Amino acid sequence: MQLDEFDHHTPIEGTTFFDGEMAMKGYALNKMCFSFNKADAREAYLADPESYMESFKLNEGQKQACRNKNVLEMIAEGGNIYYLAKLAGIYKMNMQDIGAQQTGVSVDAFKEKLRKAGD
Amino acid sequence: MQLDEFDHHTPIEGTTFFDGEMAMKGYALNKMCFSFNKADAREAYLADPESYMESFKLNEGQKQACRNKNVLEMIAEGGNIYYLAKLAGIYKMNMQDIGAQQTGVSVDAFKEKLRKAGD
Amino acid sequence: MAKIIGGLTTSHIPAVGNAIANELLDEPYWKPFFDAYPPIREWLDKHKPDVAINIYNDHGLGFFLDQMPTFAIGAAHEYINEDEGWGIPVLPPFKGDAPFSWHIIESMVDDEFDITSCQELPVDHGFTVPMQLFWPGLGDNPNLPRAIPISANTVQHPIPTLKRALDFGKALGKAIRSYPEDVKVVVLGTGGLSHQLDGERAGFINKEFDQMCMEKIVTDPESLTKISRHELVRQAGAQGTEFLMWMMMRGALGDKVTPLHQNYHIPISNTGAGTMLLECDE
Amino acid sequence: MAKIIGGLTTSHIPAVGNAIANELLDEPYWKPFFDAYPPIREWLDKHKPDVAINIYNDHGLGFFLDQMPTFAIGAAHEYINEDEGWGIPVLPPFKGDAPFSWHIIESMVDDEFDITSCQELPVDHGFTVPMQLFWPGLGDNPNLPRAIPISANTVQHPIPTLKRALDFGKALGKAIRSYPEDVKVVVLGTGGLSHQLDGERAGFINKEFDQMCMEKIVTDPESLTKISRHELVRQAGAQGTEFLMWMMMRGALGDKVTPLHQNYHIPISNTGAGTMLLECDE
Ligand SMILES: [Fe+3]
Ligand SMILES: [Fe+3]
Repeated sequence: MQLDEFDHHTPIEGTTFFDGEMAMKGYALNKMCFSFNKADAREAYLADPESYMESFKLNEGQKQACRNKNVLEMIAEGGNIYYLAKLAGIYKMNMQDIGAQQTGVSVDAFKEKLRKAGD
Repeated sequence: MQLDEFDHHTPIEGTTFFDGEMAMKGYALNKMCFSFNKADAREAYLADPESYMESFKLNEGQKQACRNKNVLEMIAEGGNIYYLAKLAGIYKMNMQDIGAQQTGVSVDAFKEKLRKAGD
Repeated sequence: MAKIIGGLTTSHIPAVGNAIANELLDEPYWKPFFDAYPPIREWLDKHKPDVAINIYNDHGLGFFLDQMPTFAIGAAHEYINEDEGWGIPVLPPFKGDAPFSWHIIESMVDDEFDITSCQELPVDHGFTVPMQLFWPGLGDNPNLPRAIPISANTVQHPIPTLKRALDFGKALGKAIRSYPEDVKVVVLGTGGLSHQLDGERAGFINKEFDQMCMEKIVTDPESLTKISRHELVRQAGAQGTEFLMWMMMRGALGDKVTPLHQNYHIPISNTGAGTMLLECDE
Repeated sequence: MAKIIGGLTTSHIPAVGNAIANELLDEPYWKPFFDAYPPIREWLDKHKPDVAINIYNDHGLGFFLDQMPTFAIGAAHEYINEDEGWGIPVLPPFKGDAPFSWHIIESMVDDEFDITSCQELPVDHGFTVPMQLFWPGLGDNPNLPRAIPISANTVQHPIPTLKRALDFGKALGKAIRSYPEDVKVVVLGTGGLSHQLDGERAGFINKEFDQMCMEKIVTDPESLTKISRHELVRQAGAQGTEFLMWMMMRGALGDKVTPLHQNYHIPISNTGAGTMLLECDE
């Protein structure tokens, strides 16, 4: 691999840059997810997700993405994966579970894809 | 005034640099004073200064400086004037009151000194 | 493209906020200070800037020593003011311009400034008093621009050097001028001039140094970068380090500026109060 | 005077923290990863550094998007770990070296790095997992050094450029070497290598790119500064931007280093895991 091979401009498929635009869009959603560092916040969300989401002023798209537990939708709504991981953790989903969901394959198939990257 | 007249090294009398060393020393005191941005914190302090100071783990020198309402002592204990001003505000002391106290003159004399700087 | 039409400087002393709240503008103590502002407001009413980049230093409302940034830039849709603890009235929120903020942050991080980006930033008197002085009535003033707060650390040493402050301004100017929207911008440098609030030297004011700064900031800001931070404390007082905000403002304006108006008055509260309107040459 | 004896790199994946907590070190999945560490520990046991400068990226525990610094340096006497929300056990506090932190901050602000100084900084797995890997047992390990956390923003674009990261390291190295105390220092660059957690490209790993980075970081780190941040995301994955921490570490080590040990293993969790011990040449 040569360093001068690099193409610096074309879009990267399947990848959303979490930049200022996304940071503005997802602020409420990410702030809610950041709150899940605390155990009592996680419990409050599980006990009543609707009122918890409302207390952080999520918009309807963000709420629906959370109801659907759909990570790609959350990302489209401005979610940042580091904060979303804390919401996923509430449902005991780890990074392979999230990866499988986003790529539309089984968790075993996702793990096999990761393993194959080492061949 | 010429820019090359400047002496960059000698100490400045009557002046404490609030640097890392002072910031470490005064952290608890400044954190307590920062809390006084909130009205209920100010009320809690006035109602029971000793237990309020204890809750921020002030050391004995810091506590005594606060009991004495003595700004120079607070500065020696690591207090930063921007945060200390919030404590002084609780006692309705303004910047001229604080200046007079620190320089050991009456408030009127302190104001006259300020006015004279314009001559 | 965005255009910088000029720079404004002013002290931002809390007592001024109280004097405005208590309508003391024509009292003998206050008149020589407030009289500096109507000519600047006339210029603002004529040119109607869309955005004010308000460079100030937080005094313990927006940041604490737990996590103290050197340079912070607001990136919010609005900025709230809050109780600062000693009785200055709390003002309604200020409208921001978050997309413009992000453009500035992108450009300045590209240019190797290590920005703290703030999607929430409670703004204190350092920001609010200048807004009140230049746009009286605030929300009731039809000319009130959108605002972007930029705060530099002068609370705790090490503070930025005068050179870094001027260079920050230059990079800020480049960032503003590369914004593709047609917005007219004024840059505010607030704080100072000489004052010292703490220690046995409290009440120190240095008229000669302030006047030198007001002259050089127009004609030769580079020469001021020779002043060390230690020497700035000696000459301007411990809180006179707020002059860094003026350096940041000045850097953004470009090489040539025309001083259309200026005033210097001692004392307001414990401070030498400097006010300037610098118009950018085409 | 303080002396930098070497640099360590490692991934800091949360799953590793869980594997340590659950004692899975000899399981077939984990063994090829954990086997990389004993030779490095032998070197650490022999040289006994006094201080570990731990360069990591916070993932949403120490900072939030409300006020997100580009470069933050811990300046506390101790650093607490806290619940991160998904079950990794909380560890006891880590002892800091606040006077050394302040020396570094002073020196780096002098050198025009716009540091956010942190007298309180809860440290997440990015900091704690490497400490566990290099000093197992932590507080029960007699060789556990004092630690200074340094966090760079990789959460939100704009992140620092690879050049700024390397330059940060160079200024950090200068700061460390100018500290008058006789302390032996190791610098940790944690995170990476290639991985992407989010989007339809989740699970992306790039072995060829990682191996190139592991080679060039030793022999020619300057060449890596040609990689744009956009291209880093393409080649290393959206979270592979953590390679910036390796650049910061490398800059501190000086021109010549000898790689005494290295390992590369795919996958740990979703990541290509790189481990290196680089000794500083005299
Ligand atoms: Fe001020
Ligand atoms: Fe990470």
